[in-house]
Amino acid sequence: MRFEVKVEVVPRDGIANPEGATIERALPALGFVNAGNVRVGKVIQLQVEAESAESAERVVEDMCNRFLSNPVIENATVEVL
Amino acid sequence: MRFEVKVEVVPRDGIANPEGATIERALPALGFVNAGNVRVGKVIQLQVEAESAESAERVVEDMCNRFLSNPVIENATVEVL
Amino acid sequence: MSKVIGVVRFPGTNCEFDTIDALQILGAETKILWHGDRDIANVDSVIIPGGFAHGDYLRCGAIARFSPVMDAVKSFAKDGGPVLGICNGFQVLTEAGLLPGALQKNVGMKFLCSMQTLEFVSTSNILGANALQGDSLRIPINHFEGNYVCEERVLKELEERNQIVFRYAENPNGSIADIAGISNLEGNVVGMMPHPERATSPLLGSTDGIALLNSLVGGSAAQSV
Amino acid sequence: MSTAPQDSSVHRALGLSDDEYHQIYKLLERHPNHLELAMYSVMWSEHCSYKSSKIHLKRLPTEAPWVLVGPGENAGVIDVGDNIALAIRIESHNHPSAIEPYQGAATGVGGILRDIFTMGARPIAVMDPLRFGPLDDPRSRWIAEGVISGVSGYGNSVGVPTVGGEVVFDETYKGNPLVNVLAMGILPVERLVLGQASGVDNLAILLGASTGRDGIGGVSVLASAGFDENVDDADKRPSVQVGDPYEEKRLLEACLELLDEGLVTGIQDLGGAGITCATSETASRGGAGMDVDISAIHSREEGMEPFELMTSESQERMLAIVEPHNVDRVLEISRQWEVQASVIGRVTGTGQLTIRNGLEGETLANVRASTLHDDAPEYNRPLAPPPNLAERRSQDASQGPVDLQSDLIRLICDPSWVYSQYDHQLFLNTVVGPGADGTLLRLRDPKTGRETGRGIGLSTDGNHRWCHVDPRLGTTMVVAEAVMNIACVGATPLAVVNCLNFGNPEHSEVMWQLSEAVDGMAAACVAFDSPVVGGNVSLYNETNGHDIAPTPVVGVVGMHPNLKNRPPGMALSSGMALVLLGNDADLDTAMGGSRWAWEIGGCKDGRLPEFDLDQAVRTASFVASLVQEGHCRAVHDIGEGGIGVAVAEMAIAGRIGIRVFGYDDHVSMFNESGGRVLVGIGLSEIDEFLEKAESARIPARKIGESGGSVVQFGEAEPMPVASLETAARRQLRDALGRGTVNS
Ligand SMILES: Nc1ncnc2c1ncn2[C@@H]1O[C@H](COP(=O)(O)OP(=O)(O)O)[C@@H](O)[C@H]1O
Ligand SMILES: [Mg+2]
Repeated sequence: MRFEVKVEVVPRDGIANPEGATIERALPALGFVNAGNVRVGKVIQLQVEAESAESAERVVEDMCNRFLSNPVIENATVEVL
Repeated sequence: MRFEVKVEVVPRDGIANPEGATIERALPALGFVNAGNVRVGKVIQLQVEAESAESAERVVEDMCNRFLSNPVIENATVEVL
Repeated sequence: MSKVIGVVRFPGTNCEFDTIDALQILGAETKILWHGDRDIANVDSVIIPGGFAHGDYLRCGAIARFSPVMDAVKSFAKDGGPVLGICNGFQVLTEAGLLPGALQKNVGMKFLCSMQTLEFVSTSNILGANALQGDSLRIPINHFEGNYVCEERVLKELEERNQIVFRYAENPNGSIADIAGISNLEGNVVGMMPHPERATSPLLGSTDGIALLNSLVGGSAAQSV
Repeated sequence: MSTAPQDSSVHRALGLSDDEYHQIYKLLERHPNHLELAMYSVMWSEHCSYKSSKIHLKRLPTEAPWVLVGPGENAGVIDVGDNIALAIRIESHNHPSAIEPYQGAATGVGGILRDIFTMGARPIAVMDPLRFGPLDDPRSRWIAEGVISGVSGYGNSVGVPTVGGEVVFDETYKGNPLVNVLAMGILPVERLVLGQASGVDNLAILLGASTGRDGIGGVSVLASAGFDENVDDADKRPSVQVGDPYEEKRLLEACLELLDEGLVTGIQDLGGAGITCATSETASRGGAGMDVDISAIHSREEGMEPFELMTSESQERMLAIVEPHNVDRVLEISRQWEVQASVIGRVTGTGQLTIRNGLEGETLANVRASTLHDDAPEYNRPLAPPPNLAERRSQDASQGPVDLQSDLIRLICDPSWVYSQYDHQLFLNTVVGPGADGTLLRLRDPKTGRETGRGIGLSTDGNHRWCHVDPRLGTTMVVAEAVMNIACVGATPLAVVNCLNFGNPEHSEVMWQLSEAVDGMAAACVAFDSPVVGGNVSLYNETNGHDIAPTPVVGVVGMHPNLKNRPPGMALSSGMALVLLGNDADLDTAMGGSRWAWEIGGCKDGRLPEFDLDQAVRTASFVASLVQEGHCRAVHDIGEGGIGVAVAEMAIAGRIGIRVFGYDDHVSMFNESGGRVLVGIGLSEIDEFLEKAESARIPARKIGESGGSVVQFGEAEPMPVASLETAARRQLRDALGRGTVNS
């Protein structure tokens, strides 16, 4: 079966996130005064052929650990849609 | 009130996604043969001060259209957590 | 006999010939190591040059680290062989686990190409043969992801074990502790963001890269630790 | 059969006029089918056919003994000796950049690079003359920031240094930025290949990215032109092209390897009009025909229609013409570089471009290849100067509120915020990079990498203010400025490329501007003995019916014959006499077209200061030889912002003060009279220097002495160099750091 899977890769807590910080700095000048704590990460959508949703999830989790994210700076979450 | 909001910005259908395509080409060499259709986008997490969840959503949607994404090539979805 | 230096080429690498030009002027023999090759026999040291291996997609070095040549580079390094990663090469070395930490986007969220002043902090590594601790070098940087990060504990180790090779005089990218380059514990693997090959001719504005490359080319025993 | 089409709305929706339809009918001796009509519409578009400008471009000088390839090919090529040739070209990507700045600029860089490696040259330099709306407009900032990031993102990654350019902000570009990109490449003369298909039975191989529905026809009307009932189908809407520098890098390396091994007889990049353009141009240039198999095209999306495949502008693709026995090797090299390759066509002797479904399959279109290319219409559109020209020219541009200090601070701007985002050092050639007058690259042998002991000078310049006031003289002055810039790094000019950015050609005033600009450019090119070897015309630059100010942009390439030391640069050091070469302007007309008049005084008209072209020629060659021989300690030409800005820049670069004798009113300080250069000389060498200038028949006089830490013009308030430096640095950083919005 074919599963649609979504992976979110976001910077780990305690690791600075320059991309989020840059957006945050620009917000007030554009009239957005009530927003903060911006963090930017990646979302990766893919399709996996697997026996079951669980096995699709396991495959993608393995992919995350070995490839899609760098545990030194990032956390990844996997969601089968 | 303070709301945690998540924005996903992904390339529109029909728009090329070189990053996804390159990841896809790399997967087989890592032993992942059953995955395909990889698309990469951005996920932005932020906190907004607003009266209600709806108004938080509206603020962030406005932010998306004017600032966080370019509707010409990207679709953005906003989710209040 | 002149040293043979292997220069790794991934698709997307772009500083390989600059590095080779600079090395050849210093009298080295050079050899391109194609990313698909598993065999890197007969080289005295390895340089992973700058560029955008595999387009730098996903993360810099994330795809490159799986190239067949990297298996060979890893065992070469494990046996004490000198390995230098420049810029993208540094990113590949951290992804491959040959050096600790990671390189993330510059704090200013802009690519930066500019001349920098570096302090040579530790010379007990493969680049130190012709230098003194504390030397000041002018060498350009050219990167978007040069902002070195690591855990507190790792930073302490790097400092205590003399593994910080270069620091910026004026931090351009937000790197933790102004780090511009580090080595492994043994000193035979070094990664640096600045480009020594771009500082090898008076016409280009600096010759401070020569001493660094020379310690690979003519360098006495590579492990000068 | 009637000569009128059954349904006129179809060709009109494709942008073809009734006359043009009739012309197609005559060429084919029948009605075209939809696919054929689509192919004519893209090939006969303004962008591909130059139908409004061709008649004027013919007046540009294009020949010289060192010109190997002039306009008409993918890039101009000049012979620079030692068996080395340079390929050079400039193009615009204005409209795509207005909608999606990052990708618009990125694909602009990608496109111009393919023009260069198509000629067999390895691209070694990019320049990016950029023009945006005002910095206080958040959308203009969004465009500026996106474009600059796009040039950086694509150029750095593909691995070609961006070694110079321009960045200009003005109201006239609000809504319609100008994103021009120049690229230069280097090749051994014998590797020169042309975009030609010849040799019956040779095969056409499509290399690179797969074909998608990107920018179908580049003409939004195409997809909704009745080819499909389902006009709203979002999938069919032309989509913005996304650049992939990594694909381009592999394509570039693969193509250069094919050329090195002599495996191709002709090669052509795919740009506007996609496969239609590449197949018809190669065939008609080679005097041949081609059968194209549409089913062999590697595509990215399901169910693409033939017209979509034939007109898609998907990026990062090339068409190579290969003898059958070389095909296997070509495919092998492509595989090594992970570049997709498909045999999509076969050269024939018929002169026909025949589109089929399967090489022996059904015929979908069948037209003479040359008719798409050579038989495109050519218009002599009406032209007329603006009716109020005399009145405009009678205005006094020197009026307005004056505050020398704050005016100077407003006019100085350090562009390093832009170019520090570009790799400008790759290939180890950059002796003088961005931030100086001209760029200077080492010239090294493309095969051995050995130094020739010579250098290549490059500069791009444009000036919409001068060209608005007087498009003819303004354009002459623009060329002179570019030449003066490379003179300051020791180079004398060899050739010119140009990008003519103008408004709507259906406006007679715009056509007049274009015609005048061409004549002004021709005059300068003749005087500097530098033919035009290539270029690009970008029309319809308008927003809400307002045409942009005429903006011809030129790139000049020149030679430094004996490069042993770095040129002195503009930095002052202590104990220098500052000498002005050239005349001071006649005070009455001095301020016309100056930045001061436009941005501070508020007058956009008047007259340009008098300009002596012959004297500028002498001055440029005098300055180049001073630099080559090391006979000066600092040098800087005078451009935007006049002497005031030039002196401030020299002081900032050297971090030292200077006292200028006089020039303490806004007219003498900020007028932009052309052909002038400031030279720094050792105090004791001044007499000898002035004699030398005199014998070269160049007006020269000492106007200042360096020293201290302030810049002072005559009796005006002194200004600390340090605060000028801070002000210059902050301009772009502060403005562009303020946030941007895309609406
Ligand atoms: N967009 C840009 N990209 C690269 N370099 C630039 C850009 N804009 C300006 N520069 C560089 O900054 C320097 C000054 O530019 P400019 O003021 O236009 O020079 P000039 O007035 O001498 O023509 C030049 O070296 C130019 O190449
Ligand atoms: Mg200049």
